[in-house]
Amino acid sequence: MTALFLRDLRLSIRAGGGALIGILFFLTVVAVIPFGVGPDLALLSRIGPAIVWIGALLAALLGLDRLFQAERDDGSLDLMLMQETPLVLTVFIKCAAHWTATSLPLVIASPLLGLFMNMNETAIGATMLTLFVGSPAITFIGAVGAAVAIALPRGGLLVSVLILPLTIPVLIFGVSASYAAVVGPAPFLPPFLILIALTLFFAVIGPAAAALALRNTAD
Amino acid sequence: MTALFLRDLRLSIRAGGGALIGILFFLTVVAVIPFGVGPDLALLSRIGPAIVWIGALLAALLGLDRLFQAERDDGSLDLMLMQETPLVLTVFIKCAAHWTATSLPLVIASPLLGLFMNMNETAIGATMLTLFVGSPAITFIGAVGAAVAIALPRGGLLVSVLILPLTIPVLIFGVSASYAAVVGPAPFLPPFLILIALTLFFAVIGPAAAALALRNTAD
Amino acid sequence: MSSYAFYVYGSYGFAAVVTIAVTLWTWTDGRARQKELAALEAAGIRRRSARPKDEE
Amino acid sequence: MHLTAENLAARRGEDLIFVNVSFHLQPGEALILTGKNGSGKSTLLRVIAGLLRPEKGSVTASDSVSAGRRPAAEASHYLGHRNAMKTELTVAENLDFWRSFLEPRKAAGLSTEEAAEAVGLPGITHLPFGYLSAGQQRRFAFAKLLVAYRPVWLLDEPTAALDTSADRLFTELIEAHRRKGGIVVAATHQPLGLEGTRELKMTGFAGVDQGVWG
Amino acid sequence: MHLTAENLAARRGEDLIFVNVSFHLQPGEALILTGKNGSGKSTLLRVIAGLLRPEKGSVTASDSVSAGRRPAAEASHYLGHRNAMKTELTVAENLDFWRSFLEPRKAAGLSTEEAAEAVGLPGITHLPFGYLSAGQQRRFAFAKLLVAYRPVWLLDEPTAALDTSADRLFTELIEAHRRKGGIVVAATHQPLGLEGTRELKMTGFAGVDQGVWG
Amino acid sequence: MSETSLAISKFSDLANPTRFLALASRIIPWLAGITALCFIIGLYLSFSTEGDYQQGETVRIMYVHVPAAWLSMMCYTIMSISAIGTLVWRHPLADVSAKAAAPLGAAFTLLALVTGSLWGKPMWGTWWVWDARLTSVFILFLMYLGLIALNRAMDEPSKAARVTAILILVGFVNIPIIKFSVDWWNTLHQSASVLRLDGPAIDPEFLHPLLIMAIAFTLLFFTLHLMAMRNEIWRRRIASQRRMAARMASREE
Ligand code: HEM
Ligand SMILES: Nc1ncnc2c1ncn2[C@@H]1O[C@H](COP(=O)(O)OP(=O)(O)OP(=O)(O)O)[C@@H](O)[C@H]1O
Ligand SMILES: Nc1ncnc2c1ncn2[C@@H]1O[C@H](COP(=O)(O)OP(=O)(O)OP(=O)(O)O)[C@@H](O)[C@H]1O
Ligand SMILES: [Mg+2]
Ligand SMILES: [Mg+2]
Repeated sequence: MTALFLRDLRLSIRAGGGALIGILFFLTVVAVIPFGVGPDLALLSRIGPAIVWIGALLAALLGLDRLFQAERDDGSLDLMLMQETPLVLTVFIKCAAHWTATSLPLVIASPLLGLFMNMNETAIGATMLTLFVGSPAITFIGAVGAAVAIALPRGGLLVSVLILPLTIPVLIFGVSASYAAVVGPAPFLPPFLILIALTLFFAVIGPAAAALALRNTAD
Repeated sequence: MTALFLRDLRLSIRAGGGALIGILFFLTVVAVIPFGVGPDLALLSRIGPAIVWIGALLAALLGLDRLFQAERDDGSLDLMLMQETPLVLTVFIKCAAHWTATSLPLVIASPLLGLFMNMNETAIGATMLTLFVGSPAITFIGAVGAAVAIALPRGGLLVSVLILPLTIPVLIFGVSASYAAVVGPAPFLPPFLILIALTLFFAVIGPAAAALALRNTAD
Repeated sequence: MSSYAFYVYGSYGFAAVVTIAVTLWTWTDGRARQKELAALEAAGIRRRSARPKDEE
Repeated sequence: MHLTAENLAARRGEDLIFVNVSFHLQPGEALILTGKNGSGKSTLLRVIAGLLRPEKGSVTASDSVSAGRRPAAEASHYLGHRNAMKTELTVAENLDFWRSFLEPRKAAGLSTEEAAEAVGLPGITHLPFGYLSAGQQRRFAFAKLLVAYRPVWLLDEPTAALDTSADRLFTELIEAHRRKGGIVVAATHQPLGLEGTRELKMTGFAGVDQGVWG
Repeated sequence: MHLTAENLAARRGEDLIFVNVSFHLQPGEALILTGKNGSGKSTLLRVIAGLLRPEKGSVTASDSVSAGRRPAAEASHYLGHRNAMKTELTVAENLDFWRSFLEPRKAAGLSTEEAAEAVGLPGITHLPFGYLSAGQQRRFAFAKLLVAYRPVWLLDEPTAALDTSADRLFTELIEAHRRKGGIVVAATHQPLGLEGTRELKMTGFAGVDQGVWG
Repeated sequence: MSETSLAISKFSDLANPTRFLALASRIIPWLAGITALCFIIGLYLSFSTEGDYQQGETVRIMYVHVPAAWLSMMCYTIMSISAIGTLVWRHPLADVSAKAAAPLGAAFTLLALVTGSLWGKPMWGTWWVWDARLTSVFILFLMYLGLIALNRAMDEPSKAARVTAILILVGFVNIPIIKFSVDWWNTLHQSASVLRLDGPAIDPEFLHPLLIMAIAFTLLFFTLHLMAMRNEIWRRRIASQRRMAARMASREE
């Protein structure tokens, strides 16, 4: 299984440039918002965590639809389906590799963006922490969409449509935990714990549903 | 050439619903935003044009990288390269089809989103107009990236580094033209004209560069 | 009713339009399918189970 | 290893492709699937590999006639039309990955270099897979079967794109596998030159099934 | 139509694959490329098709020996390892597209249904290309050559994945093309059964070229 | 193995399409009749009762809005149950049920959204706010549309049904979010006053027309659902017979 993890990581580093696309898209989003909001620094720092979260969410969508499609196209998926190792585990590892290659860099880059958005240290720390904890959930949800996408002639947008609504709870609790850490009065811990719970929940549900979809779309 | 345009259009529509999916995707993105930034209508209407533009950028990017990759993978690209018809034209048509299938529906749907974001009529009109004029530039820039991506088997990184920064001027002038139309004091016309100039510029440069890259990929 | 009439009648009106549209659509769809089935029947294509025994 | 298919039927789209296919393969036996294009050879192989759900029937593998049965997929290697190798990675990386993925406990498989030698292409495993010619790619796809041991080999036109020397090489590799008690099911249009094989001729299209809707 | 190659040399990666390949093909002639896997058959075909830049030399096509020469690519059909068909579209849509793309003026090509009949698969052009078996896909990829007329056919293992009846069919189609004055260059591992062909045996690896650095 | 297949065959015997069609054609007229009756009573009641002292005449919007909102959620629940039927028992009628319910669900959700907006303008002074309840219903609407599109995007019905079923089930997380959004986030929207554990906290004056209208809408849903299922079965039967005919024609040549 480590072999799979390493291979996927290597593939995204070598061919995809996934991480960089994500980060650049992330930067683009963050660069454009101030033009919308105007130079109002207070406002910027207020909506900062939300923008960072939305950027991360959208960036994660880029390339996610090819997660299984590429494996299908070259026949690797067939071999993976035949194994004794539970398919759920394979999917889980692939998600983990994808997260490491695309979302983890975003998490690491987020303090930089926080500085752009004029956020203070607590806010930056809180955003980074919530992003770190919450972003895997997005990948796991996306995996379901990616698995469904291989049954479609062209996945792309439709998959994102189906997936985005499911990520909303993650977004809500991620953002509200970040806010709670900064402005209060609501405590930070409850939404943060819910966020962890969501990630754990989707870490189970996502790969299971994706595995189910992969089994049912094979032809 | 109409044949190519129609085929590409048909391919994107085969995903089911085609244009509708694009709109649905856009709607979903926009519906997700308030969950992040909160239900503050004044704020929403302020960041509205920026959100609409970011949504359009995302929709254009999703799937753009496969523009030529898919043709290469199944061998169609070889046949296209062999033709007497100038390759630039072929690339241009492919871009046009991609724009028609993914960005045009967004342009048409943008007033609806404007309503959701509580934007006023001027803002909606301005956003729609700038989107209509500016979004082709994104596609043309993306085409260069898509072509370079297949030229360099491991060039994924380079593509994103090249492409996304190039789209930022388009985004910035698009968004600032929209704002100029609404809040002033800056006039609407200068950024709008620059936007038109950008689109025309990239409509020439993009396909030419992409064709050049494609010629040099072949292996 | 007065000033709110628009909203009240508007919602009832919209509800009527939507429900009637959906009902009509379902119904016409059904009629079209039945016609197609009848046409197939007329063309001599019948269901296995509906075929007379001696044909089998 | 015994491979048993009972009463298999499979459907592609709405058509039944074959019905009532049964066979029992003893250790060392080979079954060659022949038939016209579109007659269902690949379909049958995919059913055996567990990649397509059969409409009826089942395929099982067991260590001996009496032993417990398990799905054939887990005991099988499948070499399909597509090579299941990543063009961006080198041959060695590809093979290493499949070795550890297919056989986490590192048991009976050859090393990457040995496998490359066995398919007649030593010394180029450092090249990216995408840089190879069609026949070289096919050979390394075959090398995948050697780096991890599986008793059953399911081969879909293994010799497509191969030159004659490679044809012979493959035949020998398959024969060696059979001598060790392995089972081979292969779909092919050209005689593989194997000895003592059984043949199953696919005919394609076994009728439209009205299914539950009729 | 005459096809002339002069002093061709090509490089793959850093290695020279062949040097000094010259030939001249008259109308109706066929050139068969043979050689081991990786010997450069596909490379030569891609050079002729203009898809790879030759290291040295040139390939040209001309209507008569004296007439103006033009790049061979524009006068050629290329059937590579990949089929150049979209799996999402139906066969008819694919063929119609290639017809109007390759021959905007709608001249000498067959209609889609005629082409399907010529490759022995009439009546299934309404199916999505992805639903076909490997051999059926290959046949329709060949049908592409029939829907638009090009005097030169460059075929890379045209008969891979084909059954014997389709093999014969293809041979006849190629012969018919030659009788009409067409030229065929084909790379293959199996004898195609064509008559009066010339053969070019590729040997692969013509030396590492020191290039400008040497 | 043999036991389960026996059970499945019995189960499908109970509800095979042909029997379903016979049953449906017997039930549908009755159901339609009762639905019409309920609507007549409900509409009469909803226009004859008193207005609310606070909300005035606009309270009458409740009698359409609330049933539509309930149905939008119930419809999704029915689709989820069908999805389980598809995945666990692979029952063809479950495929048909989920497919037939999606457009109806979309219609009722649209109804809830529009009537809600029409109620919101006089009550809150705006057509639309991005509060949790409203947005989650909007998301439900988008999900219905997405699922319809997804099902259409694949042309093999049984595969389409299985794939869609998985997403239906995953998307079910939205339903509790809609239901409890008013409790989890303080929003403009009313919190539950009918469907609560400690009994309805609403004046019987409004409760009666509301309940009758709810029953009417539910019956309407079931009538339409049965009809749509019947249509879908016919559609598949036609497709299968056409294919049969095409095959037979090509055989005779
Ligand atoms: C577009 C806007 C609206 C949407 C999407 C919406 C959605 C919903 C939903 C989904 C329910 C069912 C909740 C449940 O069963 O727990 C509901 C119930 C209800 N809604 Fe709305 N609503 C909207 C606007 C309004 C407005 C403006 C009002 C009145 C001021 C209103 C009053 C109610 C009431 C009284 C209930 C019944 C609650 C109960 O008794 O359980 N809604 N709405
Ligand atoms: N993209 C590439 N980059 C670098 N080297 C390549 C590339 N493609 C092929 N080669 C090398 O060029 C040589 C010739 O390959 P080519 O595809 O022409 O062989 P071939 O004669 O067609 O073989 P086959 O019978 O297997 O199809 C091979 O040794 C191969 O490794
Ligand atoms: N995904 C699919 N959906 C629907 N029908 C399919 C699909 N794949 C194959 N078929 C049909 O099933 C039949 C059997 O195909 P199969 O691939 O098993 O043939 P084959 O014997 O392997 O042929 P070949 O020798 O050409 O490889 C063909 O008629 C084909 O059209
Ligand atoms: Mg096959
Ligand atoms: Mg070759």
